[in-house]
Amino acid sequence: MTLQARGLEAGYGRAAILSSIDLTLEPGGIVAVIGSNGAGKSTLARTLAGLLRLKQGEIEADGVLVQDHSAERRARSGLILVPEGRRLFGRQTVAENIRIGGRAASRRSPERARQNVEMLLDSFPVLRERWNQKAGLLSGGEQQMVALTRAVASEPRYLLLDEPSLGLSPRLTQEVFRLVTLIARETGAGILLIEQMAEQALQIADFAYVLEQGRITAEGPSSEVGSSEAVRTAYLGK
Amino acid sequence: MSARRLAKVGALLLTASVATACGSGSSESSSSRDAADSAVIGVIGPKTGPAPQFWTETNRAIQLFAPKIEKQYGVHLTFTYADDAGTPAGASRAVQTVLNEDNVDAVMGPPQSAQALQVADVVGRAQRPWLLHSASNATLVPTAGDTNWAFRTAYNSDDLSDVSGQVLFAPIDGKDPVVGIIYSADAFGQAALETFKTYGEQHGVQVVGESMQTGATDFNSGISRLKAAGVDSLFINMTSGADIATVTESMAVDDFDPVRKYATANVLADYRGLASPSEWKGLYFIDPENFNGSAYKAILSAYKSRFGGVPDLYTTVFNTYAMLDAYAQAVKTAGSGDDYSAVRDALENLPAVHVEDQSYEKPFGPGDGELDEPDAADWYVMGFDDTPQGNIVTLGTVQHCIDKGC
Amino acid sequence: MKPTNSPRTTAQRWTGRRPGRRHAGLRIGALQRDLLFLVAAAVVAALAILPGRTGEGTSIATMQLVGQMAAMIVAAIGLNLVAGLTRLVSLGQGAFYALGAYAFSYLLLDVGLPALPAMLVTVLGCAGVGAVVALGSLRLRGPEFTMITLALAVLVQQILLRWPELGAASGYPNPLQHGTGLLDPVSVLGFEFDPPLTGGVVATAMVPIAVITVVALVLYRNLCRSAWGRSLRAVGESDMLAAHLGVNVFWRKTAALALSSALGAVGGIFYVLIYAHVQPESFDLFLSISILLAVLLGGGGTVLGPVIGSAVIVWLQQSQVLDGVTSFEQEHLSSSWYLSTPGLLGVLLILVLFLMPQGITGTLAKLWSHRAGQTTSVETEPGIAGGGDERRVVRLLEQPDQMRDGAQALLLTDVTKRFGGLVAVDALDLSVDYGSVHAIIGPNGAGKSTVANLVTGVYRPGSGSVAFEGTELSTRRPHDIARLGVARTFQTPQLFSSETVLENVKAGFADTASLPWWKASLKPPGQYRREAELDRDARALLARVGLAHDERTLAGALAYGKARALEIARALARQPRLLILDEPAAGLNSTEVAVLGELLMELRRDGMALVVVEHHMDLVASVADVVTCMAEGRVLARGTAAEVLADQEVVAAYLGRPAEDGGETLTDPRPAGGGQA
Amino acid sequence: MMDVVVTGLVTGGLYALIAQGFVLTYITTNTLNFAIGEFMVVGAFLAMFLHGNVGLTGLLAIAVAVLVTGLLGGLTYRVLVLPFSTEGKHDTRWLLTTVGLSFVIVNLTTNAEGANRQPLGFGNVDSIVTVLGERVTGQQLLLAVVAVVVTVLLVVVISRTRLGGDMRAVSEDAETTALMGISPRRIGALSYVVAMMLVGLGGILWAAQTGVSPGLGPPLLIAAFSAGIIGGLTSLWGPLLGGAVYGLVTAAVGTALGSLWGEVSGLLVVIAVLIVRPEGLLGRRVEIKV
Repeated sequence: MTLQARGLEAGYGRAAILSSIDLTLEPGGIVAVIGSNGAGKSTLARTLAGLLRLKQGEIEADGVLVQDHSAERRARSGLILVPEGRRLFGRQTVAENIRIGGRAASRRSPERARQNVEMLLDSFPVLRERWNQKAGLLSGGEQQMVALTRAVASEPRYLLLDEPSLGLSPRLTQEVFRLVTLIARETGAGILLIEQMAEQALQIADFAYVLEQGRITAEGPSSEVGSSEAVRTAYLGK
Repeated sequence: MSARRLAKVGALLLTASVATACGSGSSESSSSRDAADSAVIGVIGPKTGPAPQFWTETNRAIQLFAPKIEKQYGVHLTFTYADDAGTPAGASRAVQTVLNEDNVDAVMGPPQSAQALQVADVVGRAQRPWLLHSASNATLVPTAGDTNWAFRTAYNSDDLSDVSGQVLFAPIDGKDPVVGIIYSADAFGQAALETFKTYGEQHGVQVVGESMQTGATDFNSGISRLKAAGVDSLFINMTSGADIATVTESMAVDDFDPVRKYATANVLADYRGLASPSEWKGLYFIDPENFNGSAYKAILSAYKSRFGGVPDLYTTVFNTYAMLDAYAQAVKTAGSGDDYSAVRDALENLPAVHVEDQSYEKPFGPGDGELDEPDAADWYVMGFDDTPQGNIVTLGTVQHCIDKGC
Repeated sequence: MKPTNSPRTTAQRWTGRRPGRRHAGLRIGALQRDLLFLVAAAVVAALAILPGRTGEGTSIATMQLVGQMAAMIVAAIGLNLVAGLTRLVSLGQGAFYALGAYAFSYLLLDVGLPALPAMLVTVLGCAGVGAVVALGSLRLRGPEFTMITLALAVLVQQILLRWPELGAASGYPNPLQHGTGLLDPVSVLGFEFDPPLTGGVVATAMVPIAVITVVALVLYRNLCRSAWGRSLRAVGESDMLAAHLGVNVFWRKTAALALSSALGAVGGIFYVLIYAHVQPESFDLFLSISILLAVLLGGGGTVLGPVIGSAVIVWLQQSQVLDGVTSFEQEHLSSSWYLSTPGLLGVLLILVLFLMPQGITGTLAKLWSHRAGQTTSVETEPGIAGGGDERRVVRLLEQPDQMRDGAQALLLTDVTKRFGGLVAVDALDLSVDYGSVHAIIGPNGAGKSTVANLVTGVYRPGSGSVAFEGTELSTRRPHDIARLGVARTFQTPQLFSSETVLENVKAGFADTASLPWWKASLKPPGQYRREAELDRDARALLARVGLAHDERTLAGALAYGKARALEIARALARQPRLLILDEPAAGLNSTEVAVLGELLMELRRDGMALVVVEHHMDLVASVADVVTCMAEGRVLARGTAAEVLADQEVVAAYLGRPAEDGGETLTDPRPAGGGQA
Repeated sequence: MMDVVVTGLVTGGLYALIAQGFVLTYITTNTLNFAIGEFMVVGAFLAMFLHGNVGLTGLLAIAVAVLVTGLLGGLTYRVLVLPFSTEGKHDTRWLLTTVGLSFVIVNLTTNAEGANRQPLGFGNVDSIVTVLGERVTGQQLLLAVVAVVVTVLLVVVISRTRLGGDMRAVSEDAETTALMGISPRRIGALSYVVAMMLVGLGGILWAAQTGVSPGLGPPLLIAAFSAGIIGGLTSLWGPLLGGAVYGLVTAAVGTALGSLWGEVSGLLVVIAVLIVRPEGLLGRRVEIKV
């Protein structure tokens, strides 16, 4: 029972942005994909979620090849992406956003999804206060909270988070990451944390991949990756 | 691909297309023209376009009556058809095709004024008989004059206005009426308005005109304007019966019920199916022929047994018959269709044209290409009875209605 | 990219040398091609009207067909300027065709103008109407523009149907008002041009129709293939891109629509010359759609596509060739449920969009380039793209005084930009000197690209000043700023993907913005020289960025690294003094990055001021004189690359070191609205 | 004066109902069906056939015809709109394919049924009703009432139901909606079905009064299109307002200057709205991101 990508190649137009990507994600674990701007992180997230057709390779979720499935079908089977920039429905309320997130879970385990949402709301009561506000009017941190809660409402088996720290202060980033840990623990979903903030991401991840120029240049347990030169090189040059 | 190559390909394609276009005519006829007493008629009509019923009725009338007339006069008539697509350019193209490629001896149609207008000069210059079997505008499509080659078996707009004017402009309760005219926004309708206006000026009668777009969803604003102007004598000169239904519907809505309501025989197409008896109560229409007369009865029953149902355009069928009869006689007299001026002279001097048991003595003459004369005593006023299907009833001649009221 | 090893001396030797007779061969080549086109067009036109030379009756229908083709061709090439090149899909071309036809007839008969002035007034008048329509509608794009032109087409027909002075439904002229249904033959200098209406009369009107069509085609072709045409393609690609090439997008679109309308009017004039009479029902929406269909079928945006499309469409409509299909349907499918010509044209429209989205010529061209693309060798004119030449272009031709090394090029003072509640750039100070590279680094969302957009005029700063060589930029628009000498590349390369690499670079030259349309279409001898220069300079630029062997490739087929290189070459074409590169190394492999680095160093040596928004630290470390690290819109650190990369705060921001206490939290509920991004 | 207001508003109801067919699809898919007039024709012919030839009762014939028209709308979306709207907001190929479809339908129905108007044979409220002291036909009033009811229903459904939430989500951000397990294509197809059902219903009720013909579409296409643009294609209330404005302007100008200038004035209003406020009176301005 894993999410596996084998030999992925993807990109826009003729250009390949990703090539020969292999990665594995298991339920309950947090796997970080780190890399600098432009390394192809978002392309990877979009390819896995089905927003971008891959040129080559396979994606297998729980033993089913899903690379030909549409994004909505993958979502309904529990492969959930929180896209870069959160992409909330800004004209709808927080409640509506979370409710619509539940649509992906409606055929599997809506009840469990509801419980998990309650659990998150208990930990972050600020969202209950914003419950009937338009999501577009919330602050960046609050929006990220809503996006994560919305994802949990989808009862993810595999949760892809594309740069949840984007545009957030380090302090808020830390909170978001705490929430990610909580989600992993409580929902049992496998979380692929695609991040630029390497050190913080590595702190909560079990395993990590380093993405550079569309290829995986290093991988291993996050503690090892974090202390390796590979990371500093990828980010700060030699 | 370099521009040079593109240019070459373009040139090739262009040449090819031009070449093919030159080669493809529309000739649907390939008759032997050698036989004496034979003629080729080029029929132009809107096969495609917004009013294909003109095309249909013309063709049906030809199918129905041509064999009989050929036999009757011992002439051989060949028909070649060209589609004017309901546009002036289409008519221009069609007339060129029949004149030059099919080399016809006579042109029949186009039936609609706008198209006829575009080709009038061309047919005139070609000096071949032009057979107009459909109501058209006398000024735009004239049949008189020294170089006249046109002959019309339908009424023209001037005659229609003349006769209808005699009824509509007649005093109501001893006072001059306010005359209203609702006309189609086309060449025929506009000419009708002009004639009425002139007529009104001559007689000191107020004339109010409102035009209506074919297929308009309602005519409420036009009706309120007519009502506001105090119109009590109304003429509805529309090409489509469906549009007349829209007019009478709006009249009902606006509670506008003038003392006189007249229309043309176009009211027979579609109108009764779309309006209700209450709307056609008191609505009369004018035509040179009596639709309850024996000639019409014979034509309609022949039409019915061949095609099932009545024609959309009664008059087109009737007038096509009359035209075929006239032309066949002229060809017979001239000996052959390709002696154009002999045929023309023969047409001008025909002793009589027959439609079934009805005849028109000396219908045409030099400078007179009109079968119908604007004589109120010869035209009929008809209406519908109260039954849901609205049977046609003949109220009498126009003169009768002027004298005694209808 | 290929590093250059050519010694500086070669470059200087080249700089002093003006192109002279050496390029005569090239110039004649272009001239020959143009002459060939002229001759070919003239021959086709002559052949087309040849059947009418005797005035025989049988030729009249053909002459009308040819005339209608000509009318459709000029209207369609006009529409192509708007719908094909500028990609503003207009359903209003029929309106200008109608206006042209009516205006010309009215001026001839009612106003009594002689033919030539009447023609001139008609064309100018319609161009004016087109410009007015443009002024009102150019804010609209996509479907909205189509809708307003659709409304215009319907409106014009409705008005013509009703206007009493123009005969309304009786047409113009009509016997009722004018005593005749046909206009007199048009006469110029005593020579009468008879329409193809009467057998036995030679349709001399076909001669001016043919001549004008050929002239219009030649001028139009020149225009399309000129820098002016390139500017329209740029607008079609994106307004933003065109503006960054210095093109005043608004006026360029207005001019395109005016020209297009003028050509539409010429189509209408042809109609009058052929039929000598106009009727409103000839100019219905179907006409507008047919013209657009002609453009699409032939290939929108290509030079000859609309010509071929028009010929095919008119032929299909007017000859009875589709009747065969109809009778086939009637015999084999259904005698009542069948399609005739109008319906079949509807099917054709759908099929073209489905099967040949690039039209006949586009599809042929694609097949051609597919077949020939791999084997095409680069035709290098001797001495043009040789090793040493490339430097001549990279080195600025003249160095303005203000460009001495070390002088300040760009100065941002206290610049702040907010988007809603988000502060993207916060009180930023930044200065860039000539002969230096200023790198801006920082994590995603730090505001780096916003800086690039503020300098190039995409955004206006909320407060603060942006000055280039002392000129305030904050109130200027992108095309203005580009003309001052600022060029840029984009985060994702914006290229004309269906054009060749060479054409892409040529779009970068200042001519794209500055060449007037009349000069472009008349193409005086100087233009041949200029085009040859552009070709040569563009090739040199391509050689410089390592694309010498790709000049015939379609830009859309380039690999990512090459696409970036091409974009840089295009940005350099204008010889900017300040160049802003937005993530130039993204997607490049390490060899390519190294070559890019060398290129940047050379530009720097040439005295250019460079701003590089980058995340590739190797590149930054090797080229940047000054590095500014931004985070959350503010400057985190500034200094040399070594200093900045060693800065602990920078390292933390990059790697995401866990934060200290303080700032907003989400666990403690606070009043609504207190939160901050 | 009052009669102009009443007639204008009542005729505006028909335009509003058809314009709703534009708005529904525009909200969810950013596309319009330019063959909308021909879908009215299809609906009306189907109803006539089902009633006259198959022998269904009036209401049943209407229901089936409306449903089939809706399904044809869904098919149109799948085959002629979806594949031609893949290149972002500036992709206008769908406009041309639907225009092509309208040619096909007009031609096909003209060839098969002739250009004449045929009575539908049922469904006409054949009476004159007095509203605010002014007389209007029962059928037009019915259409106006249906337009209002349909609009209210749509607003309720879209703001209150789960499906409505999905539709709003798709209209805001189709891609993200897909990430929620909702198929934007299915929502798009559904909105085409519903939209063309409304159009079919409008076509049938209208044809019941004026008769069925292939030429039924164009006059109403222009009016409905105008109503949609004036009201704003992104607002469900837009058609009602746009229909009312268009109906009032054409009625008022028609009464003042003659009915033929009415339509011209309506088109001038459309052009003015597109120039001054392209999103329409009630529409939402779409921000352009760089």
